[in-house]
Amino acid sequence: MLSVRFQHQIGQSRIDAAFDAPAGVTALFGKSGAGKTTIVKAVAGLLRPDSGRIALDDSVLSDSSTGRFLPPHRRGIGYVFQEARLFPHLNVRQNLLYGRWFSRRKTIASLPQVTEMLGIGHLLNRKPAALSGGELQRVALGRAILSDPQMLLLDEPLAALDEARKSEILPYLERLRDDLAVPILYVSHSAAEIARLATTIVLVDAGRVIASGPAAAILSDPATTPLMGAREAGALLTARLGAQDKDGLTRLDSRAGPIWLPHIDRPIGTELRLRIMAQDVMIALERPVNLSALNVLPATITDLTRTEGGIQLRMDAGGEALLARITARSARVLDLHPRKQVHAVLKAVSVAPGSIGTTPSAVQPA
Amino acid sequence: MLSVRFQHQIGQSRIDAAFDAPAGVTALFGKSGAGKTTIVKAVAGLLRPDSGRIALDDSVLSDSSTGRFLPPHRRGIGYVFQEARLFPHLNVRQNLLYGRWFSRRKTIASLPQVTEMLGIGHLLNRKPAALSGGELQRVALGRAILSDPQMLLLDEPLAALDEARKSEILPYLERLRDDLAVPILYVSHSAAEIARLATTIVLVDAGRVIASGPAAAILSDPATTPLMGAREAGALLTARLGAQDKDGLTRLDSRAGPIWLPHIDRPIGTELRLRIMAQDVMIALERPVNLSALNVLPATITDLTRTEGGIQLRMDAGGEALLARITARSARVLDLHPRKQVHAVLKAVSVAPGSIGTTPSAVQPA
Amino acid sequence: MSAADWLTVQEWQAVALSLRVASVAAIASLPFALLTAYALARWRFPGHAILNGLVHLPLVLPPVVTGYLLLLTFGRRGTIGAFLDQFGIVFAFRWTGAALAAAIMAFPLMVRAIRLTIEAVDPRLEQAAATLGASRIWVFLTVTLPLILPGILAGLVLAFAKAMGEFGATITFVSNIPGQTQTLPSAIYSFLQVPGGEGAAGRLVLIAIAIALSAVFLSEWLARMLASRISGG
Amino acid sequence: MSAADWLTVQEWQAVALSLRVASVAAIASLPFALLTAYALARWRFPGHAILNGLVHLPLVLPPVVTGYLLLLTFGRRGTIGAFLDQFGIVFAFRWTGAALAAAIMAFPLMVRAIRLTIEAVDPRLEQAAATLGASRIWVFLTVTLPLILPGILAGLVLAFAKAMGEFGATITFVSNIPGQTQTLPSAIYSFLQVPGGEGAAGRLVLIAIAIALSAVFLSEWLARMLASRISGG
Amino acid sequence: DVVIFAAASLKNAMDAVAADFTRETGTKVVLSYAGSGQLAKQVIAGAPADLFISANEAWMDQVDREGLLQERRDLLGNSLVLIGNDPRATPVDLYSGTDLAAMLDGGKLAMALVDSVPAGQYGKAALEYLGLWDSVAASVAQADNVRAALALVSTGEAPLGITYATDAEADPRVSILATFDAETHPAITYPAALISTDDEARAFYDALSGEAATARFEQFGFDVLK
Ligand SMILES: Nc1ncnc2c1ncn2[C@@H]1O[C@H](COP(=O)(O)OP(=O)(O)OP(=O)(O)O)[C@@H](O)[C@H]1O
Ligand SMILES: Nc1ncnc2c1ncn2[C@@H]1O[C@H](COP(=O)(O)OP(=O)(O)OP(=O)(O)O)[C@@H](O)[C@H]1O
Ligand code: MOO
Ligand SMILES: [Mg+2]
Ligand SMILES: [Mg+2]
Repeated sequence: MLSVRFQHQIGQSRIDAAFDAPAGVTALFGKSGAGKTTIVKAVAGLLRPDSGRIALDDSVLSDSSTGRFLPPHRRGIGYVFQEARLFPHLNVRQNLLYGRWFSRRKTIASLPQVTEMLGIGHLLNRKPAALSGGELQRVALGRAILSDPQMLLLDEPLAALDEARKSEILPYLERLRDDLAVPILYVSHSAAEIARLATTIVLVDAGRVIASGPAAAILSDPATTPLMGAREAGALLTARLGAQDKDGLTRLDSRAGPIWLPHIDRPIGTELRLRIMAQDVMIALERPVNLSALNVLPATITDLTRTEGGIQLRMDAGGEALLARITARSARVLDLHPRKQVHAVLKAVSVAPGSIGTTPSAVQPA
Repeated sequence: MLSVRFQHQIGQSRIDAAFDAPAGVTALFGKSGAGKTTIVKAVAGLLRPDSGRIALDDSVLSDSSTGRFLPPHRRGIGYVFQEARLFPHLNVRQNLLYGRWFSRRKTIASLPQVTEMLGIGHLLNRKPAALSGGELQRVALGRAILSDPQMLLLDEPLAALDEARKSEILPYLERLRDDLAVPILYVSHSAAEIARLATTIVLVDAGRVIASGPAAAILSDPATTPLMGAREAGALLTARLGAQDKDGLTRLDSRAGPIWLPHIDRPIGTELRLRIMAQDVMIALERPVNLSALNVLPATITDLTRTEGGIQLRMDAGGEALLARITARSARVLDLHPRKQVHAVLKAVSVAPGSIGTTPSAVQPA
Repeated sequence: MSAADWLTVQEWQAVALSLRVASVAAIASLPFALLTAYALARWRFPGHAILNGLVHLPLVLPPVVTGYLLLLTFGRRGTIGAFLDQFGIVFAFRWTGAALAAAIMAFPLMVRAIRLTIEAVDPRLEQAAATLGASRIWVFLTVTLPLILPGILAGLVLAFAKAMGEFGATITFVSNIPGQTQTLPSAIYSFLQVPGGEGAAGRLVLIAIAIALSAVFLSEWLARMLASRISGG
Repeated sequence: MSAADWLTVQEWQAVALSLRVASVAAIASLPFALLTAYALARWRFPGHAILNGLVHLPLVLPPVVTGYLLLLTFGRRGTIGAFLDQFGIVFAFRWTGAALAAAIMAFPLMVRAIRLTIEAVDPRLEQAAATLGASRIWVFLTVTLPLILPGILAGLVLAFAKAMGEFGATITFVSNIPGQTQTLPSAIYSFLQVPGGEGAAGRLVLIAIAIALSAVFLSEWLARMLASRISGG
Repeated sequence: DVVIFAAASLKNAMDAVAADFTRETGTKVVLSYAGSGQLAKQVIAGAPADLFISANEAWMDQVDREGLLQERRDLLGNSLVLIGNDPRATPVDLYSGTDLAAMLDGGKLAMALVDSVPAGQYGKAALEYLGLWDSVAASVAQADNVRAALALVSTGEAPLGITYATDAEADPRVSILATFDAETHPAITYPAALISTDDEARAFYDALSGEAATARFEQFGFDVLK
C-alpha cells in the first residue's frame, strides 16, 4: 500500500495530494495541468515535496518532518514518463535491459515475453532515433516493466497507441496488476482504460485530490460523474464466465442475471469484471421482443439524477448496481421513479472488449 | 487540393504513399509504426522522398523527376509535431507568435482567440520547461495555427489531452476546417475524432496507403472495418437542425427521419453530421414501445457481413446508409436478411457529442 | 593605495593595452569563429578536414612560429599585409597586430567551444522553426544562436583569457613597444629576464589574474542567467 | 626517403618525446578534467568560483610564468617537488615534467570542452536512469559518460594539440635537454635562435603539423562514428 | 655524459664544439639551449647541468651567489652592429651626430628588449653613449630576443636593427651598416662556469679554451676571450 500525503508549490501551482494506493492499479484522473505528473514525480523521488510524507508499506520514501528522502534509484520503481526518455546512445535491447543491471529480483517478465507483447521484437537493434512515436512509447513501457519494480508509475503509457495495440497491452497490464502485489499508479485520460484496469481511482483537479476510492464506487457515483464526464459514467459488474455457446457468444453469470457477450477467450469459471456504460443501457418497462438486444436484466430503480443533457438512473439488479443515462423525455414518457421495476436492456456488442477485464485477484473491487 | 504520391525507404521500412487530400480534414489512420509521421514529414519538406511528387494545388512542393524541392519554410505549413518541439528559450507567448514574424497574411486567428480556446492564457509568460505534457501540446497547436499556414499538419495533436479539453478544441478545428479552404492532414488514433473532423480518410498500413476516400464512404465500408477496428464502424449521417424542443432535446431532420438528441447548441437550420456507431444501433422488427430509446428509424437491410464477433448490417433509411452491429444469434432469431424491412433503434444519448460535427461547408461529404 | 600609485605609467599602459587587445581579439574573432564552427558542425564540404586542421594549427605550433608566420603574411611586406596596407589597414607594430595575434591564438578554443554547443542543438527545433516559415538564416538567428549562447560565452571567456596570457606570437609579430604593443605578458617577460625582477613580475601577474578572474566570474554569472532564462517560470 | 633519414637522431628523439608527452598529458589529465568539469557543471559548492578561476589560470598567465611557478613548486627544491621526491616521483628535468607542464597548460581547454557537453546532457535522461535503479555513479558511467564522449574527444584533441605546441612553460620548467626534455617546440625554438636555422625549424614545424593534423583527423573520424552510433539504425 | 646549459644564441657554435669533443674523447655531450635567465633559474632550482654558459654576466652572477659554481671564466666576446634590410645600403658612420631617425624614415628600430635582454641592454647603452637614444627611443621595437629582432629586419618589417655581429653575418638578407665601438657599451661577454665536480665535465670545460674550440667559435663570428 502506497500512502501519499504531501504539499508542494511548483511555479504558481500548488499541489496538495492525499490518497492511498493499495496493491492493484490506482488511476490518477484529471484535466491537463491538474498535477498528475507532479504527484507521480514526487512518488518517484524526482521531486522533493515541500512538506508531507510518502510511504510504501512500512518503508518511508520521503518525510519532511524527519528530513528523510530516499533517492529515486533506491525506491524500486518502474516509471514510464509522459515523454519516452529513452537513452539515445543505447539500442532498443539495451534500453529494455537497462534496469536489469541494477535489480536483484528478475522475476516479473522475460525480454521475449515483453517484446512479444509490445510488438517491438523487430526493433531490438535500432536506436531510439529510428523509432516512431508509438514505438518509443512501447519501448519505454517495456523498459519499466523489465526493471522488476516494486511499484509501477505509468504516465499516459498508451496515449500514442492505436486501439489494436492498446487491446494487446491492456490484458498484459491486467496480468501485472494481478500477479504482482505491487501498486501501480496509472495516469490516463481514457476512462475506458481506467475503468478496465483501475482498482482505485484518484480524481485530481487544480492540484488537489477531490475524490479517491475504489474504482466501482467512483465510477458509479453521480457526484463524480461531472468530473469524469457524463459519457464516462458506468457501472462495474463482477461476473463469472458461465459457458461458451456454440454460436460464438459467451455467457457470463452475474448477480444481475446472465449476460451474453461476443466470444471472450477465457476459461470457464474465470472471474471477470465488465464496465457497463450508463449510455449503453436502455430502459424498458416490459421485456422487449423482436429486438436485437440479447441482454435484458430485471432491475429496480434506486435513484434518478439530472446530469448534463439527461437523466442518470441508478438501479439495483440482483444486488449489483447498474447505471443508465436516458433523456428527460424518456424518463417522463416511461414515468420512471425510484422503486419502479424496469428492465435494463443492453446490446451484446455494446460492452467494449477494452472494458472487460479480469477481476484483480489481489484486491477485490469494493 | 494536396496531392501526395511518393516512395521512400527509411531504415528497413518502405513508405509508399499515394492519396489526394482536398480542402477539409484528411485523416491519416493506421497502426503505430505504419508510416503516418513519415508521410506528414514528406509533405512538410522535412524529408526528401526518394521518388515521387507532392503538390499543393498548382504549386509543386517536391518532384523527384525534376529535382524540385521546396524547402519547408516556403511551404506555408503549420505543423504540430508528435512531440511538442517548443522553443525552450522562448516563453509561451513568443512561441505562439513565432510564426507571425514570417507570415504575411495574419488572418486566421488572433492570439487572444487561440489562447482562450486552448486554455493557455495563464501560461503566456512561462517557459516550456515549466509546462505539463498537455499544456505543451496545446501551445504547439496554438503555435501552428497562429502561423497562418496554407496547410495544417497535425500529428496526434490531442493525444495528451483530456476529453473536456478535446471537446473544446474540436469545434475550433472544425471551424478552421470550414473557414479556411486549406487542407488539414490529421493523424489520430481516435476514430471518434476522425469521424467528427475528417472529410477524407487515408488508411495506412505497413507503409502503404490501403484505402483512401471520403470519410463517410470509408467509415461505412465493411471492407475497411477490420482495419479501423470493428468498434469504429459507423455511418455518417447528414442532418439539419430542425427544432429545439422545450424538454432540452434537439430534433434533427435527416433523410432517414427525425432524430432526437440531447441539446445541441447550434442555430436552427445548421447542417450537421453525426456519426452513428454500428454498435449503438439495435434492430427491432416492430416499432418498440415502452423503451427509453427515442429514435426509431424505419430501414431496409441492404446487406449483412460477418465481422469479428458478430454481424454487421447495412441498411438504407430514406436514402441514408446506416450500420448496425449485432450478434449472430440475434440475426438468426430475428431472421434478418437483405431487403427485409426493420426498425433501427438508437438511444438519444448514444451519439457522442464528440461525434457530432458541422458539415464541412467547403467540401460536402460524398 | 590605488592601482595607479602601485604601477608605473608604463605598466599601467600595459594593463590598459592588454584589456583592449583581449577584448577586441575576443569580440572581433567571434563572427569568424561562429561561421567556422557552424561550417564545421553542420556542413559537409570538400575542404572540411583541411579547415578543421587549419583551425587547430595555432594550438599545435609553438607561438613563436605562429608569430613568425604572421610576420611573413600580415607584415608590411607580407602578402596579405601589403594588400591590406593599401586600404590603410596596418597590423605591424600596432596594437591591432597584438589583437590579431591573440585572436588567432585563441581561435581554436573559441571555435571548439561554439562547435560543441552547435552540435548539441536539437535539429528538430530548427526543423520546427523552418515549418513556421523561418528561412535558414532566421532559424539560425532565432533558434540556433540563442541556444548556443552558453558556448559563445564559453568561447569568449576562453578567448579573452588566452588573449590576456598570449605572449610568444604577439611579441614576435608586433614586438614590444611600450604604450603601443607592450601587453601585460610582454611586461612580465621583461621583468623575468633580469635577475631579481621576479617581484615586479609577480605584481603584474597578480593584476593579470585579477582581470582574468573577473572576466571568468562575469561569464559564469551570465551563464547562470542564461540557464535560468531557459528553465525559468 | 623515410622520416628516419630526413631527421637527425636528436630530432627524431624530439618527435618521439613530443608524441609521448602529448599523449600522456592528454590521457593522464582526462580523469582530473572529467571530475573538475563535472563539479563545475553540476555541483554548487562554496569554492565553485575559485576552482573555476583556478582552472583558467594557465590560460591567463604567460607560459613562462606558469613554467616558473612549476619550477618553484615541482622542482627538486620546490615544496611539492621535494615531497614527491621522497616517493621517487620526480618531474623536474624529466619528460614527466614536460607532460605535467603540457597537461596543466591544456587543462582549461579540456575542462571547458567536457563541461560544455555535460551541461548539454538532458538531466531527464539521468533521472530516467535513476528511476531504473542506477545510483549516481552508475548514472554517470552508463548515461552521462557515453553522452559526453564528443566533448571528451574534443577535449583530448585540444589537449593533445596544445601539448604538441606547448613551449614556454615546458622549456622554463624542464629545460631543453635532448632525448630527455627536448620536445618538438623546444627543438624548433633552438633552431630559430641561431642564424640559418629557419630551414631546420621549418622541417620540424611540418612534422608537428602532420602529427597534430593526424590526431585531429582521427578524432573527427571517431566523432563521426559516435554520432552515427546515436542516430544509427 | 656531460650536460651543458647554454644560451640559445650559442647553438650553432656549441653544437660544433661538442661534436668535435665527442669525436676526440668519446664522451657524449648533451646540450640544452634556452634563454640565459631560464637556464640560470633552472640551475638554481637544481637542474642536472654540469656546465652553464650564459649570454651575460648578470645571470651568471645570480647562480654564483647561490654558491653553485666550481669555477667560472669569461669565455667569449661579441660585438654589436647596426643592420639594415637593404642589401645594397652603404655603411654609415656612427657618431653622436648620426641622424638615425632620418634613416628610419618613420620605420622602427628593431632591438632585443632594452631593459632585460642583454643584446637590448648593450644596444641601449651604446645609443645612450652616442647620445642617440632619445632621438629613436619612441621608434624602438623590442623583440624578446636578438633573433626575433633580426627577423624583424630581415623580413623588412623594420628598416634598421641592432644585433650581435654573429647573428647579422649569418643572415644574407640583412647588411651590416656599422659596428658599435667597444667603448660605447659594456663588454659583451659570455661567461662559462663549471658546476659539477665530474671529470668529464672538467675535461669539456677545459676543452672550451682549446684550439679546436677556439677555431669553431671564431668560425661563427665570436671573439674568444683569453
Ligand atoms: N517546472 C514548473 N514550473 C512551474 N509550473 C510548473 C512546472 N511544471 C509544471 N508546472 C505546472 O504545474 C501544474 C501541474 O503540472 P503537471 O505536469 O503535474 O500536470 P498534469 O496533470 O500531469 O498535466 P498533463 O495531463 O497536461 O500532463 C501545471 O499547471 C503546470 O503548468
Ligand atoms: N530514422 C529512422 N530510421 C529507420 N526507421 C525509421 C526511422 N524513423 C521511423 N522509422 C520506421 O519507419 C516506420 C514508420 O514510422 P512513422 O514514424 O512514420 O510511424 P507512425 O505511423 O507515425 O507511427 P506512430 O503512430 O507510432 O507515431 C516505423 O516502422 C519506424 O520504425
Ligand atoms: O642569448 Mo639570449 O639570453 O637568448 O640573448
Ligand atoms: Mg502530465
Ligand atoms: Mg508518428
